[in-house]
Amino acid sequence: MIITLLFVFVLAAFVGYEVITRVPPLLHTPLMSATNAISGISLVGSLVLAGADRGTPATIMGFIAVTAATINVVGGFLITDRMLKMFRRRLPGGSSNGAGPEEGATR
Amino acid sequence: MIITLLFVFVLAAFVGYEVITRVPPLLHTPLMSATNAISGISLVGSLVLAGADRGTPATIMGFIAVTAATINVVGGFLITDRMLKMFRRRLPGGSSNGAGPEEGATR
Amino acid sequence: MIALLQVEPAAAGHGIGVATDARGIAIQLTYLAAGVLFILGLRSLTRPDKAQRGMQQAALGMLLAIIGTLLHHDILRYDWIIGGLLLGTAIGYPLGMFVPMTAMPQRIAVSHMFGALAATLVGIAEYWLLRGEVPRPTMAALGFEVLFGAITITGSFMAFGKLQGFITGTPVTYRGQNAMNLALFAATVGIFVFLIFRPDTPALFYAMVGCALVIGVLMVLPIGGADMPVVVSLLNSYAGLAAAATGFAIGNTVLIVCGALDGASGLLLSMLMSKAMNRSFRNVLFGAFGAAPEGGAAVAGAADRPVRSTTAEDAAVQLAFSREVVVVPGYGMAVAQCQHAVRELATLLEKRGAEVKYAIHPVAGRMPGHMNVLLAEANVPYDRLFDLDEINDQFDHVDAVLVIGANDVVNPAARTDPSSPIAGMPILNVDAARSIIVLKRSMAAGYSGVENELFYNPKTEMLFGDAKKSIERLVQEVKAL
Amino acid sequence: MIALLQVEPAAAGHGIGVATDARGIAIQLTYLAAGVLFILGLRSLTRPDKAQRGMQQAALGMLLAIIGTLLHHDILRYDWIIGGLLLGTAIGYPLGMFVPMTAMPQRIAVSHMFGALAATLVGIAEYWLLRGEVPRPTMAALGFEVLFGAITITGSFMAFGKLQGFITGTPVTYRGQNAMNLALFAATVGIFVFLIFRPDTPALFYAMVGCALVIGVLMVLPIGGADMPVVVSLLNSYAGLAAAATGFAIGNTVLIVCGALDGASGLLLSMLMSKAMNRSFRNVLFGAFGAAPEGGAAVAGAADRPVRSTTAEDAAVQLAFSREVVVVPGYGMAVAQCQHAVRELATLLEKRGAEVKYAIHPVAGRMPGHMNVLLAEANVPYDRLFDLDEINDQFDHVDAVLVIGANDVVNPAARTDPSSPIAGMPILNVDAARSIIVLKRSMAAGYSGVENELFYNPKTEMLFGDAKKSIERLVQEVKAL
Ligand SMILES: NC(=O)c1ccc[n+]([C@@H]2O[C@H](COP(=O)([O-])OP(=O)(O)OC[C@H]3O[C@@H](n4cnc5c(N)ncnc54)[C@H](OP(=O)(O)O)[C@@H]3O)[C@@H](O)[C@H]2O)c1
Ligand SMILES: NC(=O)c1ccc[n+]([C@@H]2O[C@H](COP(=O)([O-])OP(=O)(O)OC[C@H]3O[C@@H](n4cnc5c(N)ncnc54)[C@H](OP(=O)(O)O)[C@@H]3O)[C@@H](O)[C@H]2O)c1
Repeated sequence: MIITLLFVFVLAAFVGYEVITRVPPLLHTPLMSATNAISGISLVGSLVLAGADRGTPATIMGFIAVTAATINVVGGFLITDRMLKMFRRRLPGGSSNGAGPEEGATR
Repeated sequence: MIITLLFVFVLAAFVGYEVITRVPPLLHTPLMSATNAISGISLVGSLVLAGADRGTPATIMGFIAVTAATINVVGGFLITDRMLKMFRRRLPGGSSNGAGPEEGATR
Repeated sequence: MIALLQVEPAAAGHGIGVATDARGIAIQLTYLAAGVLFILGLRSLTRPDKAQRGMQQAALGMLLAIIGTLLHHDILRYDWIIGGLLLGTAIGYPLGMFVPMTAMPQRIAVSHMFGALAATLVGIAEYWLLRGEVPRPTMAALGFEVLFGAITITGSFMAFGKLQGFITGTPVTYRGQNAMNLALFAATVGIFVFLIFRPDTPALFYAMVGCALVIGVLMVLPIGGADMPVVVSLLNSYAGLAAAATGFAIGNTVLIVCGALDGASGLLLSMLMSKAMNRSFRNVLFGAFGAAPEGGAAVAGAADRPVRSTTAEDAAVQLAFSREVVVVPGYGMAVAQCQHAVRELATLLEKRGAEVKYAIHPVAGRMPGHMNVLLAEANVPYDRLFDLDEINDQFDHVDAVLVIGANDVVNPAARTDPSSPIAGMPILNVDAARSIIVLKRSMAAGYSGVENELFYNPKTEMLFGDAKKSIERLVQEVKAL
Repeated sequence: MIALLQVEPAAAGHGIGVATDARGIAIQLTYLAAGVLFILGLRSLTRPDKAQRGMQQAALGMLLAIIGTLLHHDILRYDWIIGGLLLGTAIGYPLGMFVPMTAMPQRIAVSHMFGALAATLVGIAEYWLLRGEVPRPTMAALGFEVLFGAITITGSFMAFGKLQGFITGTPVTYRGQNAMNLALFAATVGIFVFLIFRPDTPALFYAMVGCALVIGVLMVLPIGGADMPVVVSLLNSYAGLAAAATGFAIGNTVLIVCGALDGASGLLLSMLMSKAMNRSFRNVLFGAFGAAPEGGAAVAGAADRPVRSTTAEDAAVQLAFSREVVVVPGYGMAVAQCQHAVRELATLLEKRGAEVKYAIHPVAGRMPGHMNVLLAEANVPYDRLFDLDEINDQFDHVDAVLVIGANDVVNPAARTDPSSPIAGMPILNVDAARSIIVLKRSMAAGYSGVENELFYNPKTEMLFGDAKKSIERLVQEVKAL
């Protein structure tokens, strides 16, 4: 079983590698904040800890964990969205704006 | 657990998609025979069936399965290798041969 | 967190399909290694120069997986295993070493057939061994396994037959065909669903396998020979899905990974091919495209029109004095196996100061990259090969185009005649060149069975005969000049 | 095949971390969906126009995962959960909405700190709850979790401090530093290994966490402020690995997937950055590059050399009558936040018939794509932005280059002086242009602390002062003409 999870890890790493190498430098800053937002997934573990009611210390730690992870998630996704809005917003204006990102992506 | 296996399936499919879309048309035929060779992995199941000794019918089926899968594996990898040798062999000759595949890959 | 407690047994190794001990872990690790090597192998195909090594590593991965499996606890006797491995190698080796490049599509089809046969047999045996005592998820997995497997077996065989020519390449259609196919398909699905809830009905299980076998045949019958590569690649993805299903049934991760890889790549490739032929995937599979009548009729209707045919001498002179020559290879070059001769001719012309380019249409030949493989075999350097978009606007300043056994891919009807079955397929605009020399054996149509206006173009000269012989004569003549 | 029998319990749902019932399956499905949405989100970042929607879907995925988790059997009380979610949102919202684009690196560092804090606390709590009764694989997972987590917490905080400026940006180095760090690192690893075999030693566990926290500090101390983005991105990958480890510990697949995604992308990005600065990854992390002394000395040594400084009036005239203008933005533009003013100036010049291009150096600013984000914010169309290779050979026919708060990325020393710490970093060859106008506040060095010959180039004119003010004056002057 542990090996199956290893498989999952390896495959996900491959996907990550393949995808990231295709992101144009243009979007590297949004990419950093996007991955940061996603790493907020540790919220999942925190929630169970905070709700499992296995003694005050655990619950307190869980509470702090939930708070911290939520900051990561909310802040992360919001700011990524703000950044990306700028890139989308500008597409209508200017001729080769469509092309610009294209070549960026294939670079 | 079944879901974890689903995860594996989905991730592998993603990897497959990302990788295949990057293979230049130049190599599509070798690609077909390469994936064919890999699909010979069903040999793994066949081996256990043929060796598990769970009654003659199972063993016979296993024997046939092993034979068939082996044909797939051996033939598949050999012919892929033959094809790819041609592509590699030619790299020394000619100036932009190095470049050729490059642009192919990024096309 | 309960989860934590639950982790213990699992972490200690009670996964499915995993023995609980060190050996079990070891086996799993060989599988993991194999999976990684396979992925790296496929990735290496993005770099022609790295590809061979990459796939050799993938082969190594396969070896690892096999060795790992042989260590499996359940394996008690090795006689049949060894027998199968030996026999399989004995048959597989020649299939791999001696089949000519031109027969690639057939060969891949056959190989699929064998792979699917293995998967299907494993599925049937599993069901038989469980004697109906099958938990639902397992039953579902087994069902998919035998369904995809069986369809692939007969489907690949049909594709093989059509490509090899012992089954008619023209689509077989008859009244009520769709209705019948749909009915059969529905029935099969019905049985499958029923089996998931009542696995203890062997009769139905075997009936389902039977239906799947028939579906494989009926699915391929109405598809034209020229579309077989699309079918073969689709069956590749089915074979993959069958393997993946096996993986789910016996909880083997490497099977699932390989299955998914193949499933994805097969589907993707067949779509790319259809796209290159400018036809929807649906149209390829259900369009019954390229039926003989149209083509036949067209050919007949044009039999009486004038055609300029030329001799090797004249053609040789013409080529020898051209500055810019473009070679357009097609399926005919594969049939005639004249790629080496072509290379020789090109070298001669270059010696005489001409610039020789090769125009590669994405669907020239019978599989994607077919022409690339052949020309690669003949050591034509990459940088002489140009694809459709690169070369199409250059034909106007080309002195002579040498069309070698290509037909559909240079058929102006695709541009001009919207009613034509190949209408809209992007073609090589050879008719823009100053002169065109077409090498083929007759006025017969190409695989789409469509009449080709190009051959009646005043700029066109036909050099009839087997392409190999024609080219060799051209070589002699040019040498003689 | 035993494997088959083994499949039953598992298929029926006793995976690790999976409840055995329908609800358990449902939760797992939300995780699967979340995982897929995350991957699609990242893929969307390959298309600037599709990116926003893609990441919104990723956010939806996160929501799904949260909802799924809330259904978990183990969750008995929701008061603290709700409290945490509300508090977190209250803090996270302003962090997301009101932080200026220019402070992006700091913000990301802080965010990492919080994420890592959560992972670490979960790890510690898990260990505490198990009261030392930890199976080895779980212990290993927990160990990695808290190690990577703790390092990320303090490391990110240090990076934040250096970027924000309340911790010195210059590398802190002292005698025996490496020896000490290595010793500490070895000790930590030692404790970790010991714990795997003797998990029932809480004291050691907490000691390990402590060590990891210290390592985080010591790791970042000797790294220069200009390299913080590399560090931040590396810590991103650590945070990912921590999450993945959590996944292994509680057998949660989505954690593993996200962890792997982040781990891969963080590592890759930091390598790309080092590469763009033409420095080995090792050199960035352990090179103690850009120490004040060199730079300081260089600046001092050159203090007495002549510099041509100009006025807004003259510069405006010069620009107004140039046909081809290239703007080279750098970190200074971010500090001055003058991207909108720059856009305005450019539009004015274009109205007067000049062609204005932007030359974007890969490491201009403080993070990859930093300048792109700022100019995007100011609505500069993509097709005006050119990167190093595209524009470097065009400078010779450029009338005027406007260097706005850029320094290292236009420093000829990188080409000429092999002893310079930035030697070999590819730079923008602005000195090939007919005239160069540099906007900065002083003669101070850039982040690498290296003296810049360009400012003493006879073709160069310095327009001192805050870039925003300078640009605004230029705008007025040009309008006035
Ligand atoms: N590449 C792919 O992936 C793919 C996949 C599916 C379908 N297809 C289809 O295959 C076709 C490919 O077009 P194509 O132009 O390459 O081939 P084609 O249209 O099939 O025409 C081949 C021509 O070669 C001639 N020929 C055959 N054997 C010859 C020989 N020994 N010597 C000289 N000439 C010979 C034939 O004329 P004679 O009989 O008169 O000699 C025939 O007209 C397209 O319709 C395409 O849609 C391709
Ligand atoms: N982009 C990345 O991913 C990344 C990552 C890590 C490190 N780095 C490093 O960061 C540096 C980037 O180079 P760069 O040329 O963009 O920036 P730089 O070399 O750091 O120089 C910035 C210049 O802007 C001037 N400046 C600061 N505030 C200003 C203001 N308000 N108005 C006008 N001028 C102002 C400063 O001079 P005054 O103080 O005299 O005004 C300074 O010389 C490189 O060394 C690179 O290696 C970049």
